[in-house]
Amino acid sequence: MTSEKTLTYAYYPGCSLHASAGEYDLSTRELFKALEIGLTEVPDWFCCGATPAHNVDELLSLSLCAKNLELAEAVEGDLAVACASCFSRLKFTQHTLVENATKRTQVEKALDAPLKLDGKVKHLLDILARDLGLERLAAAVKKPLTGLKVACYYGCLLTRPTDVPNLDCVEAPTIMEQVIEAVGAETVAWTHRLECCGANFTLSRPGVVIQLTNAILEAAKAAGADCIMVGCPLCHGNLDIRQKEIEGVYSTSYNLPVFYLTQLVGVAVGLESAKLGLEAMIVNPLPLLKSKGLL
Amino acid sequence: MSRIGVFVCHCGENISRTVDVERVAAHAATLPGVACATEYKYMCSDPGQTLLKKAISEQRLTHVVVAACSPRMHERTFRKAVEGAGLNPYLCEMANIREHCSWVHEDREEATAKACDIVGMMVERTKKNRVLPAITVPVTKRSLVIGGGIAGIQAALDIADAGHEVVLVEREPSIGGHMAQLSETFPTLDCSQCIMTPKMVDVANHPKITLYTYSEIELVEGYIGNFQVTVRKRARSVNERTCTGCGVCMTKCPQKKIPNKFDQNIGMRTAIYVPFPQAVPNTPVIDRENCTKFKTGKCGVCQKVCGPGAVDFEQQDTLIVEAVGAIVVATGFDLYSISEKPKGSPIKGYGEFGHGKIPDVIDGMTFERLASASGPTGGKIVRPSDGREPKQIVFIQCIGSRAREKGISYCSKVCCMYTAKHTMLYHHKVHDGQAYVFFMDARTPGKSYDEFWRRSIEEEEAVYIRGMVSRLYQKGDKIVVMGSDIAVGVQVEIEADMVVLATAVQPQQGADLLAQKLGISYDKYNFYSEAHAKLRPVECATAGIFLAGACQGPKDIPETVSQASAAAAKVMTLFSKDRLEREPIVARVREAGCVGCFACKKVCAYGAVEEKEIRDRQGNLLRVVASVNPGVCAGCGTCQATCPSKCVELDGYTDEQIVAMIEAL
Amino acid sequence: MKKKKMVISQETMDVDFVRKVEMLSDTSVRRCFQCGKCSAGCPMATFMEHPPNRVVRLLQLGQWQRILAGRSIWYCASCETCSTRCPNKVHLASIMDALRKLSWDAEGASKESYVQLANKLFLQNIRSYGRQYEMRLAAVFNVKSGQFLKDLMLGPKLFAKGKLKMFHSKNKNMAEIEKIFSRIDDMRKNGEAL
Amino acid sequence: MHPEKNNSSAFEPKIIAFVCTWCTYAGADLAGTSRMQYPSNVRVLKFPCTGRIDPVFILKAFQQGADGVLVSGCHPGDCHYIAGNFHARRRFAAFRKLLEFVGVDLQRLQFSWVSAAEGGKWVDVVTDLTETVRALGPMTEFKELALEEQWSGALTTPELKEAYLQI
Amino acid sequence: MNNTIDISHYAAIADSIRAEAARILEQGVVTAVVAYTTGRRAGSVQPVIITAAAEAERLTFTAASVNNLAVYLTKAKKDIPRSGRIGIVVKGCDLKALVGLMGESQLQRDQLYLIGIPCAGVLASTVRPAEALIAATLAPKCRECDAHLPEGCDYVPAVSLPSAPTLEPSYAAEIARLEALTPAERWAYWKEQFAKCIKCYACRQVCPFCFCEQCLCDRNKPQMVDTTPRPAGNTAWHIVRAMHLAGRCAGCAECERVCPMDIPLNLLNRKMAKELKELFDYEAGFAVHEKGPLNSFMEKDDQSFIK
Repeated sequence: MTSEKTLTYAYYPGCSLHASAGEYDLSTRELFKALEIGLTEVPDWFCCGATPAHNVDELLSLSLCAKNLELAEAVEGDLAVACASCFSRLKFTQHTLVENATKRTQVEKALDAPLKLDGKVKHLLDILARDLGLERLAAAVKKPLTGLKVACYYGCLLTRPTDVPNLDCVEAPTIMEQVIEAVGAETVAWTHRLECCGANFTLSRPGVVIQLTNAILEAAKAAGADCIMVGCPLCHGNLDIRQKEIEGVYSTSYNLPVFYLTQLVGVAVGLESAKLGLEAMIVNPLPLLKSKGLL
Repeated sequence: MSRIGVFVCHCGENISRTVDVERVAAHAATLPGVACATEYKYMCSDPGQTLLKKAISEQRLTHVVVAACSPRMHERTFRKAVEGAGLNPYLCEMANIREHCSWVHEDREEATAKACDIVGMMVERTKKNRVLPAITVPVTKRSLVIGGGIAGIQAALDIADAGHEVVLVEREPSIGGHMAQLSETFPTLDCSQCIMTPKMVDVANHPKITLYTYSEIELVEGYIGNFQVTVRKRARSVNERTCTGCGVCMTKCPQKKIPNKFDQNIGMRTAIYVPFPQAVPNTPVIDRENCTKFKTGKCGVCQKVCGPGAVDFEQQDTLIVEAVGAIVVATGFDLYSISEKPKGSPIKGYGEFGHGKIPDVIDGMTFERLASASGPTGGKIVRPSDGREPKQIVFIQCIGSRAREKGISYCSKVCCMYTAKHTMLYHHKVHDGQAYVFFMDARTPGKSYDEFWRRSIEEEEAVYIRGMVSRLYQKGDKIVVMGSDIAVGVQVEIEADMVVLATAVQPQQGADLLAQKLGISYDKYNFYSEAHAKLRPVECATAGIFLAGACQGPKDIPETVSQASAAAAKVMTLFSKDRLEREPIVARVREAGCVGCFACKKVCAYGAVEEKEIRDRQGNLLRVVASVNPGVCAGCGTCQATCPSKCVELDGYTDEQIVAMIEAL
Repeated sequence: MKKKKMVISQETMDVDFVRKVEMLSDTSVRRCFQCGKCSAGCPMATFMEHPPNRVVRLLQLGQWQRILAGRSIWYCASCETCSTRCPNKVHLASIMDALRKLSWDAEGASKESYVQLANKLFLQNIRSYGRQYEMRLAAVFNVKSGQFLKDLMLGPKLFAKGKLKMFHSKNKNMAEIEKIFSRIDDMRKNGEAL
Repeated sequence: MHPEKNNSSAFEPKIIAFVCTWCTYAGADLAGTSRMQYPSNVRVLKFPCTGRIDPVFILKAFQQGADGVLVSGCHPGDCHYIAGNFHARRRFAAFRKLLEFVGVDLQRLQFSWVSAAEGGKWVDVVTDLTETVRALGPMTEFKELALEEQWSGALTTPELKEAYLQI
Repeated sequence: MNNTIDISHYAAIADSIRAEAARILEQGVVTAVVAYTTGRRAGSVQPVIITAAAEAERLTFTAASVNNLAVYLTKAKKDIPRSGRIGIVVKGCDLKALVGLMGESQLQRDQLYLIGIPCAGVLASTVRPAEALIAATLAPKCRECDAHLPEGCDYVPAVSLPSAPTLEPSYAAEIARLEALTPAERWAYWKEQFAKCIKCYACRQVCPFCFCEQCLCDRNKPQMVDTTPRPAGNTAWHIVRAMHLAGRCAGCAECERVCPMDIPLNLLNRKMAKELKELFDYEAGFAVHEKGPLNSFMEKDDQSFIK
């Protein structure tokens, strides 16, 4: 990536960012603006189908994602995806349809259109770490996150499935750590970076979610983290929104603010709280940020 | 005055963990006659040996005691080292403080005290050690190979190709062994006969190989380099020289319904027969037990139709004595049978599988004959009971093997692979059939082996079910297989048309008797014992006798061939010298004291004791005394224990040495 | 069913079903040699009566009824840990997808209903609105599952934080979505897709 | 240097084993390589063959203070030297009868066949003998004799008494 | 019970010996004859070697002719000519020793001329030579004699052997008594017996089978047996002696006869003979065996005592 080139992307926010994860959407747009990266939302994008679709109807899942990829073709630039689940599905679809001619034929029939499939699907992390580059990112920092201990949580889907060209190493990714360290934060080594939070069962089996999410919170706390950073609205939903409930069930206290990566990077590049939607977080991050002199 | 060096080895931590080696060395230093005592981490290592050699020259040592592992492990090493330092090797002894001490005791105090005792004993013994000059014996550069299976054939060809004569003895009428019975071989699925028969023909045509089939070893005498072997060549009733192998006799023989052992008794043969068409030699044998002529005196058709007049009803067994310098034992294996065993036998049969009485429950070798294109069914897989093609076939692994209750605890090593092969052969021949395999583990170490096994499942659609079968029983024309799938955790039942049992590999019947003739050791299953499990895997403890193939333990074909070639290489090494240095542990007679009672001669199993006349200058006979031929003496010392006046002494184990040890206690 | 003796024969092993699974999941069940690594790493294994390896094992034996009769496939979180770590490249997560799909086709005899309900509503939402609207999804789920008060405490808080939106608008191109759904239905009717 | 237990009053028997190198010595080696455990009381003397073992050695061992003696070699038919063990078997069959007749408790003298493959049997044989002898207590007979430095015959006949007095 | 033993034919035997000895010396059949002659004490008899026919008249045979002359053919043969056949007077028990020595390559049958004695018994060593031969004065070995008439001799005086009374075998009874004792009691018994030993080695000297040039018990490199007359060495000596005679000793009992300390040495020998008979069905002295019981074996030999 040459530093001279202006970066511009098609943007697929996904359903959550237009609802419960509004602050992820907000902070993404503001951060990219601050970093002078162009971002154009794909018009009339659909739900990717997420887990429920591929869970019971893979053809539907592939078709929905393919439709979105087709819509994104109309917008300049690679496709930037914020949600790990959407990212995983879109990337998987593109890969599967390139590799599997039978499925491609079926999907083209369902869409009643030939597929190009030559655009790139990129997660925000990829754009920050590689397209923009860690040096340029560091150069943009106004308030280094010095002294903030961050537990980077990838969740299960960010680096999966394994045989699809991937964001980072499947079992030992470092991209989140690279990004947040570039803006001055400290990261903690911990055990549950890749464990599943059970997002699929948020609606149907919250008990399962509480059990799995608790283990993640517990591990982050044990590793001495001040906060958790995520790149997925579903993980965020469980870790942040359900944190109080979990503390109640397990009679414990975590008080771990859960940031989207764009929020934390945003703080570092000097965006004010309102542009990052920090107030929308359930676990109040302000005391922590204040204590570190970041607000 | 002796100047003894005592060297105590830590053996890494193997000794020092339980024995206080410093204390042992310190104790040794206090013993009279000990000039120096030291300990070292690894005495057998290069620096360890250097230390020893240096001490010998610097301390002017006269004797050496190495307190370390068993002399069976490293006595040679240290004696060689001592020799390198200019001492006679037999002035060095080992005190076994590892196998006999540190490894078998936990209490450090006790073990250390015992180690001190052992070292003390060996110091006293070593003081009495004398210089023993090397003894050399001539080497007869001919080799005997016992067993004409793939192991024996390979060993014989390798030795013969190196230019040495080989005598190959096979018990059956033809060479070929079990490998000739196999249909195809894993992991390449090439036809066994296609790769075997050219080798058999090579044996028959090799100018350096003398082949005795239908023959057995009667007697083995002598020792390394100088064995005399008596071979019993059983009466074939057909003259091998005149027979042309035309086979007319077999077509005319009226006895046609004799089960053919080569075909696992599912095919039939005549009374005058070759076991299979590609037999080597292609000379028939008359099976006298089933021949009408021999039973009733009437018939003799074969003789009448034989053009060259080769049939000879009068032929007798002949005994042939062969002088050889080395022996390769390659007697192979037998398959375990599930039939009822005699009461008290350590090996049991499988009553739960019907003791072999369910006709369509067969063993793997029978399946080989069914699948073999040259087999009794022409390669069609059919049920022995009604000739129908089995559509549901069940294979069961580990029959006899790994079944302590049945008397065998070892793994037969080849069954996983041959069962995988069977499922493939079956799938190739019965397209609409389904093969199931009950197994406990799949053991497939070997080049391309696991891939082969996976192929049987992934491509050849065999269904493997992890779990042992509890019982088999006949129900109508089906065999009910009661098993379980332990991965699912439920019982499994299959109504099979045929069941194939992967029965264990056992040594040949009578392997122990042959071992006794050869003077080699064998384990509790009668597998022959190698001299060292790791470092001398093809040699017997008895010098000049080597092992090849499954007689030593279960092996597949590539391993067998490797071991056979290794044994052949060992034989060639032995034959590379004209004379052979042997351990000078032999008996000597003190003629001055001998009264000529010849008790020594009476107990000598080797005939090494001779009568020697002592005459005065005029030639008058004064007396007759015993005298030991050191070339023939094997060094057992039975003569010395028998001699009332102890006028015959075994070098290396003299009364002085032994009494010194007893007195050291 | 779970403990019942398995009578195995060419008739009782439903090879066709297994072929369907293999086609849908684009993976081979025969490749599995039951090492158990999938079950070892599965975050949901403790909630399942057939742990993942056993699901594959039953498939190998064509015993799909035993799988579908249980809840296991519905307790899969689709985290793909199993597929990621399988030494034999058996895509167990995809196999799970295929099994759930076939379970729906078979008019699911499964005991698990909440997960299925959530999935159904999710897909209905897409067909009706093009995107997910969490509040609606949650509310309808609670009504349909009879758990009116579930997560009641979370509601006001989320609402206050702007995380739940009362109103939502349909995509402009809803007709295209509907077409995709109906074309897939047609393809299935015509046997052009599974 | 015999093991002295902490409790000095506890009797630790001294066991001497005469073994052949091919079978029993190898069997004892196997017990070692298999890390089997057995009492440390035994001291092993290696012979090429049981045929080499002179009965006098057994006598000598008892005189040197052994509390128990073990003689062990190859099973019949397995002798490395064809028949050494058969000769030994006869020799010891006779010798043990003689020792029994002069009053030696034969529980202290054990014979066994232990092959190179029988590490476990070696352990059993050694352990059994050690425990048997431990139960019997020390072998005092020969030791007491050795303590008597002088000729100690009882003068039982008047003839002898008379002769003695005349010295 | 008739206690007297009829030895009226001994006079005729003595006559025959004299005549035969004179004849074979005269004719040169033999170069010497080993026999008995009259001793100095009243009624006593002692061994003699004659080389001339004229000396034959000195020969005699009485109930006091107890010595086993076989010993003069092995180690005590210094008075015997080196070449030529030797004549020897043998009782049944003496003949057994000769047979054994032949089996051990010490004697050749064709080098001997055997004058066999139809023997009714000889006197015990404990009585004076002039005493009458009755059951009480009979040598213990004669009580269980199974070879009154030696077989296979070159010459046997033509006399008929009077019938002898059946007597209780005394050794067998004593062995049975000792066997019934506990090991400790037996040890005490033998300890007392061996303690008497003065290591004079008369037993070794007189035994026809102790023909070794160098006795194991005289060796000092290594010293197997203490040579001084101390209890430990004495016991070892007698055990080794008994072991070395096992399967060879036929029971002439000379050892016991010559023992100045009256140690019942033949008891040990008889015990071993009994055991070898039971174990290996072997009896010494009846035929020339190629191999003795302890230098031969059978595969099926008893091994019940071996673990």
